Amino acid sequence: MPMSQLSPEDLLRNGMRVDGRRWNELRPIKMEVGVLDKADGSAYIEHGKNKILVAVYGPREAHPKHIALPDRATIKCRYHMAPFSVDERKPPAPSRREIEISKVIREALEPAILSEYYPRTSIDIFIEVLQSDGGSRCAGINGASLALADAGIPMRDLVAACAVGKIAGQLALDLSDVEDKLGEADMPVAYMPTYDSVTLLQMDGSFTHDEFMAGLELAVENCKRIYQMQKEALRRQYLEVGGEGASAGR
Amino acid sequence: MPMSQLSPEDLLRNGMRVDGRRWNELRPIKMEVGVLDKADGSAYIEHGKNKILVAVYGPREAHPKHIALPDRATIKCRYHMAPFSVDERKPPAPSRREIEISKVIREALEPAILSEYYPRTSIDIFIEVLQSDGGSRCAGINGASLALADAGIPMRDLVAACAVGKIAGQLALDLSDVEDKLGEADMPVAYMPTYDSVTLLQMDGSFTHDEFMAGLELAVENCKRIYQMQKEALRRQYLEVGGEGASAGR
Amino acid sequence: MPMSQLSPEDLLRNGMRVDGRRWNELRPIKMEVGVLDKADGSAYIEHGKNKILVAVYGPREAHPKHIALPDRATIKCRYHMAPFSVDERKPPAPSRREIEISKVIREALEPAILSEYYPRTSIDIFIEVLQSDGGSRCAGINGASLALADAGIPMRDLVAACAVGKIAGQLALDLSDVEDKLGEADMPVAYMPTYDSVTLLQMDGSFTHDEFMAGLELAVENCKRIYQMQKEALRRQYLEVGGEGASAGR
Amino acid sequence: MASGKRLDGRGLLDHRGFDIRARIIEKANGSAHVSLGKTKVMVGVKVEVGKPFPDVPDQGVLTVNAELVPMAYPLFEPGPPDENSIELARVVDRGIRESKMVDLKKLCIIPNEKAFVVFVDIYVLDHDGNLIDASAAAAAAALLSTMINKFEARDGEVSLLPETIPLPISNIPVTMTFAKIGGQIVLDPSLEEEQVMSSRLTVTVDKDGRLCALQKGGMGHMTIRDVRECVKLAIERAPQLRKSLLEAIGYGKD
Amino acid sequence: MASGKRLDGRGLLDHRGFDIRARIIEKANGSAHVSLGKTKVMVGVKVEVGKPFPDVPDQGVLTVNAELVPMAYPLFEPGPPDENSIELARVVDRGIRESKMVDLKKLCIIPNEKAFVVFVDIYVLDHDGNLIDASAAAAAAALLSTMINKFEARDGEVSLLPETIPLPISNIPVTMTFAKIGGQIVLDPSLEEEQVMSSRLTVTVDKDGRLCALQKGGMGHMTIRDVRECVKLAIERAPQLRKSLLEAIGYGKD
Amino acid sequence: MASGKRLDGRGLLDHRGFDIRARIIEKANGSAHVSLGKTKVMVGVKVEVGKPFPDVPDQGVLTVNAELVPMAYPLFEPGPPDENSIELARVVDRGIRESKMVDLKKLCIIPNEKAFVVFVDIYVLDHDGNLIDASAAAAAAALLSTMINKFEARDGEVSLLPETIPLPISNIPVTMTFAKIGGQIVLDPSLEEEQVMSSRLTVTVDKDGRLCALQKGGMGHMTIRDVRECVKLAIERAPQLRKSLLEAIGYGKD
Repeated sequence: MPMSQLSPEDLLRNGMRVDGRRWNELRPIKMEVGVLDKADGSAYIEHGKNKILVAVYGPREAHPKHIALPDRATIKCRYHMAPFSVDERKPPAPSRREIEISKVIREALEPAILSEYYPRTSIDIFIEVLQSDGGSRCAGINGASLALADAGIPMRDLVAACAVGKIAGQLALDLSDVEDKLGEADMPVAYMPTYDSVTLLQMDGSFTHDEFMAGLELAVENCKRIYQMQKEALRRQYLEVGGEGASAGR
Repeated sequence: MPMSQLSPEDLLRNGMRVDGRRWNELRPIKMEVGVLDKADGSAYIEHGKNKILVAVYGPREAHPKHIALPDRATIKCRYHMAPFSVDERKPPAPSRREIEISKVIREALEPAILSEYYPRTSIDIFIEVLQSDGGSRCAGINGASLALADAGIPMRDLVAACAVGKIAGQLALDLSDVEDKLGEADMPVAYMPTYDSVTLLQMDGSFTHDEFMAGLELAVENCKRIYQMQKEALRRQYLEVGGEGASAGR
Repeated sequence: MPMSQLSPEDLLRNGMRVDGRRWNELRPIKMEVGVLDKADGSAYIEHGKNKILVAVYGPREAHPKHIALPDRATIKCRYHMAPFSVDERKPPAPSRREIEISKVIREALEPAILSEYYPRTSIDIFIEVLQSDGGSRCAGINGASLALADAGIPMRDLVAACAVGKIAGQLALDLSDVEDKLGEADMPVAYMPTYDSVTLLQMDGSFTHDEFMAGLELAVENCKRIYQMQKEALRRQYLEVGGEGASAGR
Repeated sequence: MASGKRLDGRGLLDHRGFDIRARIIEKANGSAHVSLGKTKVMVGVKVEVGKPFPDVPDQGVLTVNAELVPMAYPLFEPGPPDENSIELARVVDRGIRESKMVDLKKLCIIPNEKAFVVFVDIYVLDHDGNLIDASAAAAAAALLSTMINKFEARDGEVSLLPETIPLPISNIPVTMTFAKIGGQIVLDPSLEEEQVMSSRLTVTVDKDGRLCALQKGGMGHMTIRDVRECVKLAIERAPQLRKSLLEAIGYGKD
Repeated sequence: MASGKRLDGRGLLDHRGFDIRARIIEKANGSAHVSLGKTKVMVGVKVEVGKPFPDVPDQGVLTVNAELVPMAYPLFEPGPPDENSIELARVVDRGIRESKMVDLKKLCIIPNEKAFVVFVDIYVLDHDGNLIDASAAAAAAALLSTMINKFEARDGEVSLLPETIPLPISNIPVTMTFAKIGGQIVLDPSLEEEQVMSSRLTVTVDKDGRLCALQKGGMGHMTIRDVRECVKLAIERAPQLRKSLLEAIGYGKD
Repeated sequence: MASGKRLDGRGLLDHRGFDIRARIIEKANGSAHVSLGKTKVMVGVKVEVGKPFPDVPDQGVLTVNAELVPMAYPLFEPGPPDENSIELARVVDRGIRESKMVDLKKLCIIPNEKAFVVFVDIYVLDHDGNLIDASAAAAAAALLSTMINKFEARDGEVSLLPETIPLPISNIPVTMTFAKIGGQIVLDPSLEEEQVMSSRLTVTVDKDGRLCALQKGGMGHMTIRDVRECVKLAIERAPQLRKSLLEAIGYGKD
């Protein structure tokens, strides 16, 4: 029960955060591509204590049929937390939070997908959070980009995401759960480097205009770092099996 | 909290009801036609403290398709109360009461609609009770008749509705919520003057045969008065915009 | 409240069970065929205090269409308990237990049905438990076999079912509710004599290998007795109306 | 029907007659099975100890539920109650509640804290028309057959005693449904008649000949004249129907 | 739009302007009806006595719910809230919650036991685009109009007194949504504009000019440059919009 | 298969073997990930303080739930549990419950008032056949890895202490599923085999070689002779399978 004993001031002591990070440091990230058998594409991502599995099916026949679009693929996305992924058991039915996050993640990935190549089909993204520790929507997006590439879905770019927040009055990168709960602001950002564009942007808490400007820059800079890790993870996967590109699939 | 202090005997003092009405007096009624932009037809009605908005869509493609009928339009009706419309907040999901009322209102309006003109289509009636104060199903029917006319749905007649009840042992017209709860009977009636017919008739409480006969007559008489108000409201709306008839629509 | 006063040892006193039966004795069974008007086939069964009604519809058009199979009939089965069928009122929505039992009963009946005779259709089996007293899934299967035959569905064999359990350390046939709750094991078996095969087999509790072997034999032997009763019930029904066979229907 | 005869041979105002068997579900506090022609309805009554509603803290609770189980008719589907089963339950409920059939005040155990909750579950088994009247009769018969446990309340705890007494009954409503078919009014419509009727009117009459519930149904309208006629007929017929119902279950004899 | 004019004649950064009527539902503690162009939203606020959440035992509870009732738009369907209504409710909720608009600490009655629960129900009646801003404005106006009962707490029991006081308010957030259409940014998109926009950005600004909520929506992306521009514009425009909102409801006058 | 070899090269009674990793979800009290061929199942165990069931007031509560998440197989769909996930959960539940694997009596804190509630959540991640055996093994491994907090109960209030102890375990069931394909019996069917099998039989054996659960599945029948054979095989094989499971998670070593 460390949280109940912490106060907001404890989050930053001598420039050091609860888990020993500096203000502008990401948590350790581990990415693995092609981890499931049945899915067309998949990835597993660990981001701090977040453990997330992503599967992609498609392009496949849209089901039910009336969701098919004449000019592009229908993108569906489900962000879902396992009952055991959080401190208190979460009932299996999707919560309002999960439903909203499913929507914003879909809208974070759609700009990157060349969905017009596959009219009348459906591309389904399933994100299962096995353990959650703050920043799971960003980690889910990072994993989903990899799983889409692994499924061979043609993409304009990979989407990379991370959050910037504010703890004890200071900007801080990549908040953990306890930092998010005791902190003053959190701003998840998803970013496509090739377009210098955000595809997801949310924020809650309190930011001055200057804090926002600095925070956005910090987020973008670290999305770029994560983008490199994603490319590296894909390279690892595909060099091993014979050098196919990210969007070439299998 | 006036209700908790009232007893049934208080409902009628010197022939005067709690809100100052006589036994055979309607509450003030206000009708407005064509109040919404997206709906094909709409009306707003205030009846005492009841505030009700009605929208009609159709005739339009039946959805899902299997509800389409080969020889006439499918009429759908949803009577729904806003969470803030009653004393204690009502959860948004339709209650059993709302489901039954949706059915009897639909059956109150169907006899008036020339649904055989539009086979395979659907005519959808949405009644939203923004504030409820007794008699909302009758007020909803009055508003729905106007909204149907506003949508240009051809009708045999307008349907007009009001309730008759019994308070402190006496017949009384158009019960308010507190009168309904403390009273001894309530009988909502919907009526088509051209056919001298009821299209809705419900009753609960206790009526002798004589009380029923007198009550039915009182209800019919006042349905006729409301019918005149409906015609007047349509005339107002359509004379302003250039004199189209009730069933001519826009 | 007899249960709260009973202990497991009371279940068997001098070789006698609570309801006066010996260890290898079935409860009284009553079967009646063709008891409903609207259903294509029906049966009513009393087994001890179990009172169960079964209706069969079909072969009929599969609904919704996508459940239709190209090479055989789709078999659907619903085992459902009336709210008043058990000691404490059961809410009407199907429980997890009812959903599992519906599945295993369907799989107990499918092997007997010549479903390949009716491709693209649906055969629907509805089992309503009006009163439940232990062994209702077996009694439901017995009734469903009769109802299928009554509907004229061609079958490989009738399916007969009964359970064997363990009370006070001893094998016992056909446990009642109180015996099931206080006993040590229960094993429902459905059986097709012509094939010497089980079509349903479940068990929970604790059986040694030997107990299992003896229990299975006891179950099979009594399924055969029930099978004779089923044939007799069909003969009664059809001889009365003119001697049609079990699978000939009406 | 022009000749005053119906398809099944009945006269316009002939009732198919109830066949009633009560106390058939031993595990329920009360129960009844009613046949009305080929329509078959079962009602079970369960009485449990629960909490009174805050707005009537000194009364027991009565709740009526209806299931149109898919066994009963090819078009009935499993799932949560639809508008037809909800209307059926609510019309039967109003007949019972508004006639004050069950004396709910006597079902309060500790005001604000504990009260008997009476669950009336209607189970439609075979649908050959006029489910309302069959269900109302079955509910009435089941309630008349209902036994509840005596109890002891001490320090806010309730213990039920093994001895039982009848549910306190203070009225017996009778429900009759009329259908308008062509120009004619018929009593107790069969399924075939319901499929062609333009409207129906259900009238519930209490032991003193008062109306306690009305419900118009169906896609058509009904003239004021017809409404008056149905109500008059219902009030006239009620005593005879109540008598036959009570005789069928042997009420008042034991 | 190349000429800097929109289909409805507005300039790119012109707002349609709110038409606000507050305190129109007498049975609610607070209410407001907002028109934004042809978009119409009603918000009702109900305040009831409930239990505080275990993790914040000394605070009242605020809950925001939104219904896109089928009356409002041909494609809205009845049923449980879909992702659009949930997003709408949650974005409005964040604006209220993160700005600390309602002083929840003052809504605790007995810590751990009793607190006021504030239900904010958004009811979308006519959909002509930019539901978020219309709903946020209606929610703010409804909360500013909300009266709650004084109370007495004694021995763990709470009794509400007839006298009422305003809901304790400590901030007033303002919400603005921008859409990216073609290469342009427009403020307050209409329905037609939403149908062709590539993305939208919603910015909520509190009374001190701080951001308290952001939400990007839509299937497209938005350049960092555009994001910066929208946020800057929102912070500049907020005071004027707040002023017009308060004037419309006469806040602070009575 | 006539040659006694299966499509994937296994002999008829060869098991694919479990690959087990336990304690991988730090936020859960217990967890395990099991691979069985390409089938992958995760089980998490959460232990919370709740209320005992009224009919067993002196015992903790065990509840098993299974989700066939759509990630695992193209035909799995999101939504409430269907008959397959319910059967899976209930078969695993019976194996645990009937073998008395978890000593529920030791999980009661204050009789009638407080008890530990053990949530066993099965999460199927990749479906390549025989979900029952994979899930049962994962559930067993997760329970064996589960740690619960020590507690102090005083005046009806429970406080959990930081120190943890293992969940009290008194048996270890092992579950084996056989499928009938053509005329043959195979152990541990793959997905391809399940698609052509006529029936399956699941046998759970406890540490003393007793049967604690059986479940026949599938559209076909199974001869008495085959049933006897499967049960015999299961009892014979159980000790070895239990041993390998315990070794994989290092149970009893620490």
